[in-house]
Amino acid sequence: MGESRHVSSMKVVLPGDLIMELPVKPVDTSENVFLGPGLRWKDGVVRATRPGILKKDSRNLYFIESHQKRYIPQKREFVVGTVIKNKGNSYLVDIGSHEPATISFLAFENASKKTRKDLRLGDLIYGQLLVANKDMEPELVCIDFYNRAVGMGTLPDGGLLFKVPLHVARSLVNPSNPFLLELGARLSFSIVVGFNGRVWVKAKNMADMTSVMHAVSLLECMSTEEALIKMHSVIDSVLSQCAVD
Amino acid sequence: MTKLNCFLVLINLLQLISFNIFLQNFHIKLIVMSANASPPIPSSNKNICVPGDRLCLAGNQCHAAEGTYIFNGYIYASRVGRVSTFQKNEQTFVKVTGLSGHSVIPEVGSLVTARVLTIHSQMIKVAILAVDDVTLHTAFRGMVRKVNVREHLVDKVEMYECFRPDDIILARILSLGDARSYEMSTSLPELGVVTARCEEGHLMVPVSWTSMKCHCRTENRKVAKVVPPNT
Amino acid sequence: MEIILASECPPQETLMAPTASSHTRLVTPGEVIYEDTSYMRGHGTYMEDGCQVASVAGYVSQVNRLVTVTPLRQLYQGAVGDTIVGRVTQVGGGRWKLDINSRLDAELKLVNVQLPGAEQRRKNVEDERGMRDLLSEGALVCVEVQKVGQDGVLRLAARTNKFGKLGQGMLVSMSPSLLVRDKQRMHDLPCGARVVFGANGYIFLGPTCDQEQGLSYTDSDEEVGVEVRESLARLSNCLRALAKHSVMISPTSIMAAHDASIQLNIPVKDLLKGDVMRDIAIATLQDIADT
Amino acid sequence: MVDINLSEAEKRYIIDGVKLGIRADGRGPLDYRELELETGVLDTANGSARVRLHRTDILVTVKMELEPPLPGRPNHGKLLFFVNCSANAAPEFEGRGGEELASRLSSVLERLYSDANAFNTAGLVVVPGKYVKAFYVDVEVLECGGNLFDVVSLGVKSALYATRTPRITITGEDGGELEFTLSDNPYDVDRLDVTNAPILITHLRISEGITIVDPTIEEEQCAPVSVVVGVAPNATICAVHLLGPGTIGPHTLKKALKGSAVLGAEIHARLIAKLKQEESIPDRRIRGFLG
Amino acid sequence: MAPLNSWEVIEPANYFKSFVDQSSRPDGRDWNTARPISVRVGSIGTAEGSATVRLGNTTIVCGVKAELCRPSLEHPTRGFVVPNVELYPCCSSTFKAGPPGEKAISTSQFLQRLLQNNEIIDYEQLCVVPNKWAWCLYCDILCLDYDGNLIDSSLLSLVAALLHLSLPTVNIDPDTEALSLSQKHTQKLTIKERPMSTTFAVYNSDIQLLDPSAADEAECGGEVSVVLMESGDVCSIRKTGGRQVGVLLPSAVSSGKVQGFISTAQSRLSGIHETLKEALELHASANRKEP
Amino acid sequence: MNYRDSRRNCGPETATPIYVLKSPFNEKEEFLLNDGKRSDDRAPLEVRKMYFGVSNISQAKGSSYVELGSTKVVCGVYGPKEMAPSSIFKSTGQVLCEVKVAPFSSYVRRSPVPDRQVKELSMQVKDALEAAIILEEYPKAQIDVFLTVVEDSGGVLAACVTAASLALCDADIRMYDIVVAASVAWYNDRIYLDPSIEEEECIARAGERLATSKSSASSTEDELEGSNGSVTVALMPLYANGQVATMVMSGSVTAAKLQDGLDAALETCRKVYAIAKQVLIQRVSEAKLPEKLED
Amino acid sequence: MSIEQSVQLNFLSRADGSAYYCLGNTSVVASVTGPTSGRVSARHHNKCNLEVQFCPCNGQPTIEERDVECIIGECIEEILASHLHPRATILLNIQELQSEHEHQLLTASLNGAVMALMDAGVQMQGLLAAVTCCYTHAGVVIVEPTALELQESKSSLVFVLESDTANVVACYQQGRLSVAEYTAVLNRAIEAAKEVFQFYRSEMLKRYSSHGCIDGQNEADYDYDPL
Repeated sequence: MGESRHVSSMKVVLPGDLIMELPVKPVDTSENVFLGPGLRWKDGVVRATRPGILKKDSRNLYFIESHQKRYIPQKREFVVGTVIKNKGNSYLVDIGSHEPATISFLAFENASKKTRKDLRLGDLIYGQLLVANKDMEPELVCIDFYNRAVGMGTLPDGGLLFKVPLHVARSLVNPSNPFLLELGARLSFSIVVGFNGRVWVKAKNMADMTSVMHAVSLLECMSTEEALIKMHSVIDSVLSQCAVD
Repeated sequence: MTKLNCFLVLINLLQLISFNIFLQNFHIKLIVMSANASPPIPSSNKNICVPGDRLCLAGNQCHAAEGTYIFNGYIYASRVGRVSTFQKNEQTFVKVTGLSGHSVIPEVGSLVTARVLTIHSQMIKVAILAVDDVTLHTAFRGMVRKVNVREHLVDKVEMYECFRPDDIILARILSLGDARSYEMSTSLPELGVVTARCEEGHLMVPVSWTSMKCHCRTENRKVAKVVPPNT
Repeated sequence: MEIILASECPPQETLMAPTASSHTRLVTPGEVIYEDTSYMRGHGTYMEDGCQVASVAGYVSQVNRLVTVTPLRQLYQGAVGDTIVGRVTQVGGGRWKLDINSRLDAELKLVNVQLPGAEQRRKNVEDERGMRDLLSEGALVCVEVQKVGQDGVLRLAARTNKFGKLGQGMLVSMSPSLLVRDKQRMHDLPCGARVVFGANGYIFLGPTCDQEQGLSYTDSDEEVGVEVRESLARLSNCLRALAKHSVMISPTSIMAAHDASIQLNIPVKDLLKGDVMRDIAIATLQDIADT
Repeated sequence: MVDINLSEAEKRYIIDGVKLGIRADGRGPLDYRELELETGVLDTANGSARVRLHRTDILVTVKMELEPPLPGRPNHGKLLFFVNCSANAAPEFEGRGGEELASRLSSVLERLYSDANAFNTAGLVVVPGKYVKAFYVDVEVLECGGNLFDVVSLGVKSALYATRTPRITITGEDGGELEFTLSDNPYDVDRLDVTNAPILITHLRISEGITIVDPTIEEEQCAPVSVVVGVAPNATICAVHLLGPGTIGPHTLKKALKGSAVLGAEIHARLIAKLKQEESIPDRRIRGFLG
Repeated sequence: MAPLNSWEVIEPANYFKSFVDQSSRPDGRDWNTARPISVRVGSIGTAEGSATVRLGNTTIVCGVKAELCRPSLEHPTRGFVVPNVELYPCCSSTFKAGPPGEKAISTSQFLQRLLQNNEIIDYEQLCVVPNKWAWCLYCDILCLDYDGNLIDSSLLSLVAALLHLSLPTVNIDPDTEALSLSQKHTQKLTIKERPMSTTFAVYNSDIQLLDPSAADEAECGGEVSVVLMESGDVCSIRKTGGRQVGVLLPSAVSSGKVQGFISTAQSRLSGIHETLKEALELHASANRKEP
Repeated sequence: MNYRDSRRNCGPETATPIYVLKSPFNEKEEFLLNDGKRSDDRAPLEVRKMYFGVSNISQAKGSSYVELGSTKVVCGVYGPKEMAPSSIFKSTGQVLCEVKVAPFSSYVRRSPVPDRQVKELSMQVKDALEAAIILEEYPKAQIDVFLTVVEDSGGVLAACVTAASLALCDADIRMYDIVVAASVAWYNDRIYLDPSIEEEECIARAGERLATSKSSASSTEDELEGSNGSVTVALMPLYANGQVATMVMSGSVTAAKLQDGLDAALETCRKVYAIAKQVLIQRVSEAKLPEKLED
Repeated sequence: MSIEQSVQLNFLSRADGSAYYCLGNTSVVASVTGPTSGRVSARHHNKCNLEVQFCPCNGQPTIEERDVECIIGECIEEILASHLHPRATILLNIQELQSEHEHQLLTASLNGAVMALMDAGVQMQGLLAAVTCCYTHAGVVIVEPTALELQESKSSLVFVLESDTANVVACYQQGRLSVAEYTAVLNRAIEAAKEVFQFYRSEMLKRYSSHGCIDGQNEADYDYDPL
């Protein structure tokens, strides 16, 4: 997704820490500083609102990388959600945020008033957040600007859904993530990772899916490097387990 | 509340001696009453009435107006206040003017001032703060449907491009709605957002029918054709 | 006030054999009806590993391969085309919610109502606001079941002037299974009463209105005469008597009961007494049997 | 009260009927319906009664406990009332819906029996200052079909009449703790004196000057206010409540009061007569709920 | 209730700010002006001790009911004092019906702790017979009109009521150990200290408003209550959260704000005690007149 | 009350009120009520001193304060406001009435959690008010009436009803008429106006004495005991030339006596009405005209 | 600081954030869930609603626990950036594990709550630290005293202070003091608070330096788009 930019971590900050002085709030693009999540401008200064690692990317986008379990919707992020309610012309999808997201029955590839997309409760959806601001309930779509489903839509049955902390999810979506590459080399599976920490895996059998789940869960408590080492032993144990029963 | 009454009650609660003297004469009067003599109403207060007072015969020569009700062919007062008559197209009406004209509630057709609370894709929820020119002590819930936001391009309406939370809007009551909220409309030029503030709390001023700006940004609104009350 | 002791009042045995002939059997939920799958499962049954099992307590009835169980006491199930009587419980959102003695409240859309006087035209917002003036909470209406929604909610309609608001009178409700099915639901009985047999077990009794053009949406305010009330009261009490002893309800049975009570010259209010009710029921059954 | 919302037309029909002197079910303004009564339906309780009036159906049980007396009243027993309107009496009793009616009924009964002439608690003492007899009267409203107050009061009186408590004798005392023996001889029992126990007569105010007794649930919808009068057997009035949001003219009120005094005395007589009759039946078979 | 200014409702914060900016408040006071206090003791006949306090519009009634009970095991020679604040919805629309809300709870707790931790009253004096009988003083503090500053007014009313309290002397029959009270001879409770509270509402870390009204409290966040003994010592400074209060860095000799609060409180002290004394004397003289 | 209230400071589990040990209702009942002077040297047909005040609660839309002897009741009216979220659509307004009784208001302390009597009191007041308020004027709105009984020395219901309707008038709620209430007692067939709590207690005991005497001396039917009891009546004096809005009676009274008592009570109500009316008129005559209030 | 304090973050798996915090002999578990959709009745249209529940280690909660809930709630709301989560609810649950004195318990609960909020990554404008002090009859100020010292002391106090400005957010006192004495205690408390904040920082450093500093290029999700 998008061209990749280098990101440099600066330091660990706590809520209330002063990051920088900024006379006016950076709203219009002419300002060459962008504030990402975890930072707030208030009368002349920028302060951290979350504990975590202050980071800054090549476009001068400052943000705080923090460990969270609860998802706060961000515009354009890709998420995995569960259909929980049918509201006639739209559906409610639980994406782990405090309000369920809505998705119109038209927001699917070649869906129209006649050929309307019918979802069942409990269906899994991989979509992108079209609307995400604090004043409204988030809105999902499964089509891009040109009404194409670029991999988005309902996820097929027979997969396995599990949750990981948000920072793990973020690291996983990175296409060049060494961990996933390694894992892919070991097992064959298809994986869908939502920024909301919901991970969906599908493989030829349950054993593989479980082992993938366990392997990924390693990242919760250790860095990628450590996980890479530990991964194989975990997978082996899981597979042997499944072989037994 | 009126000074004197407040004073009375205050000291009555405290039962000060000074008050008891006043109370004594008051009681003497009462005891006379209980020996059956209804108190004479001071002539100066002739035109003051209380609920249930019969004002006049209902009919062509006199019609019931605000603060009255008709029962068995007579007009009675329904509130405490001063009785007065007024002429409207060659007809006499009798009305009772209360002390505080504000036990009002929103009615169909009344113009209301409301604060925007939440925004949904199909409608917004608001709190009604004032009805016509009377400010309410407790707010009533109301809602504006997407179709009632403006007259033109109704199906193009984007709620978030018309209202933001904490905006102050002018609207008209369409119907009593459901048990929860009144149904309202802003689909007239003079209806819509009258006061809005940006995130930093700067007051925004209209720059067009569809947008307002403060010195830090410009945002879209369904702007009403009036000046905000506090500028 | 008449006080009677429980020991004095007659035991509650049913006066008549089960509706259908002798070979009908009574089943309870979970009881296997047939052990092969060659039968089609109808209402009140379900298939379980090759057996057809009853899901309600009632009598098994079979129309060639179709096997159904008709419950003893039941709420109205709803069938398209039925004429039923309903009571408005909610107004708003372009539709009325009606209590129709069924599991769910049915809904009557404004669109499916022929407005008084007006020809079939597109309903506008004003009509929607005026709905409460048309039919307010509590109003009784005679409507027709148009379709059964996939969510089980019945969609109703009142398209012709056969349907609409019911005026002065009273409602007697009973189990719909007691009503004899027939398409003609509104009867003007000789005793000056108009009876609407709602297929849902709501039976409305009112005075016969002279103008034959049917139901309107405006309450007529002429007072109902004493003798009409007399016979309406008599009819309603007879209905309750028959229902109490589960005699099938039909115009004929009611008239039978009504006439019987007059022959035995029982004052109307005595029809509320247990023993009298029983006598009437028996008399009615005999009368039906004779004819 | 229980609400079933009627249409304006139905209300009109009922009210007009009353004004014409013929009610919807053919009764006159002062006619009661037939009351069905049975005592001793529960043998776990010291006394019990089940009373049915058309659709209204209640069960009253009386249980006796030994308790320390109320502070300041060492020689007085207790009589406590608890009414329960469960959700199966009427759907709107669901949740806390029945509480208002229940607490109202309880407090009306409490006031009704508060006066020592109605029910004298003075005798009901075992050890003065230490142990007195506390009678818990539980009223379970099984079905609510109108005129609940009258039925409940009749039920309570019958239950108290049927109450038998084993005679208690103090056999000894060890270390401040008294020892009692309860005689198990079924004929060696104490009974309560209910000769003066009052009952309630409810007058529903239909219009100025016109009131009816024993209203049906439909009739109760047509009038906002009713006068509940507690009447002792000697026709003295021992409690009056105005129920409902409506008002009533002084003259109508007085008429209702006078009327109930007369009616009450008569009903008392019949009730006692019936209770005596029931008592006299040799080895009576209890009908209970399945009969 | 005065009609509202529309700005007040539409933008309450800015409305209030406009006053604060001119170093005043909506009711015309400046930041450091308190409202007039009036106290009256002995206005409730049914309470053993009572006091009414008015602080501007805020009206508080405190009544003390004395009951005899068994002392607790850990303190066999101490009585109980149980202060409770009741904020009924009657006194302001901000309080909901039902069990006490946060404000009532924290105020009740505050008073309870204040009494317990600062030898204000002599709990020993409340003990009649160690391990057997002790007084329990229920001090119920009722708000009749809530216009802010509950802490100050309720504490004042509590102290005044306790000062007015007079307990009957208890005589114990040596052999039967039966209690008897003589209303003739009564004893006063000795109050060692008369704590008085002064409350500021925190508008922001620099601006605090003395003796806040309800309107002030709505726009401020949290209060600081400084409770001083008659000597001027700090009995308790209480702040239960809300907005921050600025404090000069500890390098400075005094921490400015707190210092300021205390001195303001001290300046008011004599006045309040004066009002209290007058009230007590007034009551005493009135009593002397009566016989 | 064996459960511990988790939102209040709780005293010990059990405690004996001092009035159990020493009753205020001393045994000189005969002297308490007799044909000449009553204990508080009133004549039988004399009411206690009463005081009405209005708009004394600064926070309430309308409010009132009523003293009946030393019975003190405060009433605050809020609204019309929107209905509670749970309630269903109503084309008319509805009244919420809640009476709170101060724990120290009676001789024996009352628990702050409302008991059955208090709940019933609220219902009776509510019934009376719903009859008087023109609810059609307030579709799907709610009017809150809150009463606080500060001291109860007899005639609480009467005081509450009168206070409530005064407060409603003060709150400018549309009404058909002012509801006022009064109470009357019978003691040995004699009528006494406006009984105090001691007298109410004494009457309750009177019934007891009779009953015991009857049980001891074998009572014959013809022996007619004297009527004892008390009644509270709420009246709308003008509406439809006089309508009774509430009546609560207990005791044991013959129908005839009841009629007389009723008349006496209604008569008293009319006098109370006269005072209430005067208080309101005074209020208006003192008030500035609304035009001035607006700006 | 005279007393030992330790914390274990992310102590509970189900909660969004949790902390197991020990302060001397006092220990509590604080857990945070949210922002979630709470009771509809409790929602605010422009800020989130904070619900605090305090569970004592034995017995039913009494009015004292309710009071603690109120204090903690009012304190936390002051630092919460609540306007960033309108219509949401944040649940804060504090379970007492062991304590000897109510003051110490209040202090531990509040610090624990702050840690839990940080663990959950709930947005805050600043931090709070609670400190227990007591003033002995000998005229000595003891910071974080033992339960015994508290009982013996002339007066015992709890201060809740804000990290950036050292402003007083809450204070709580038992036992009288002269003005000078009070000032002395307050100044010591401000000193002590600094240590608590230092503790917070060190804990966070541990947490984030240990792992998870992913220098990925995956920051498209932080695409900042101007209006």
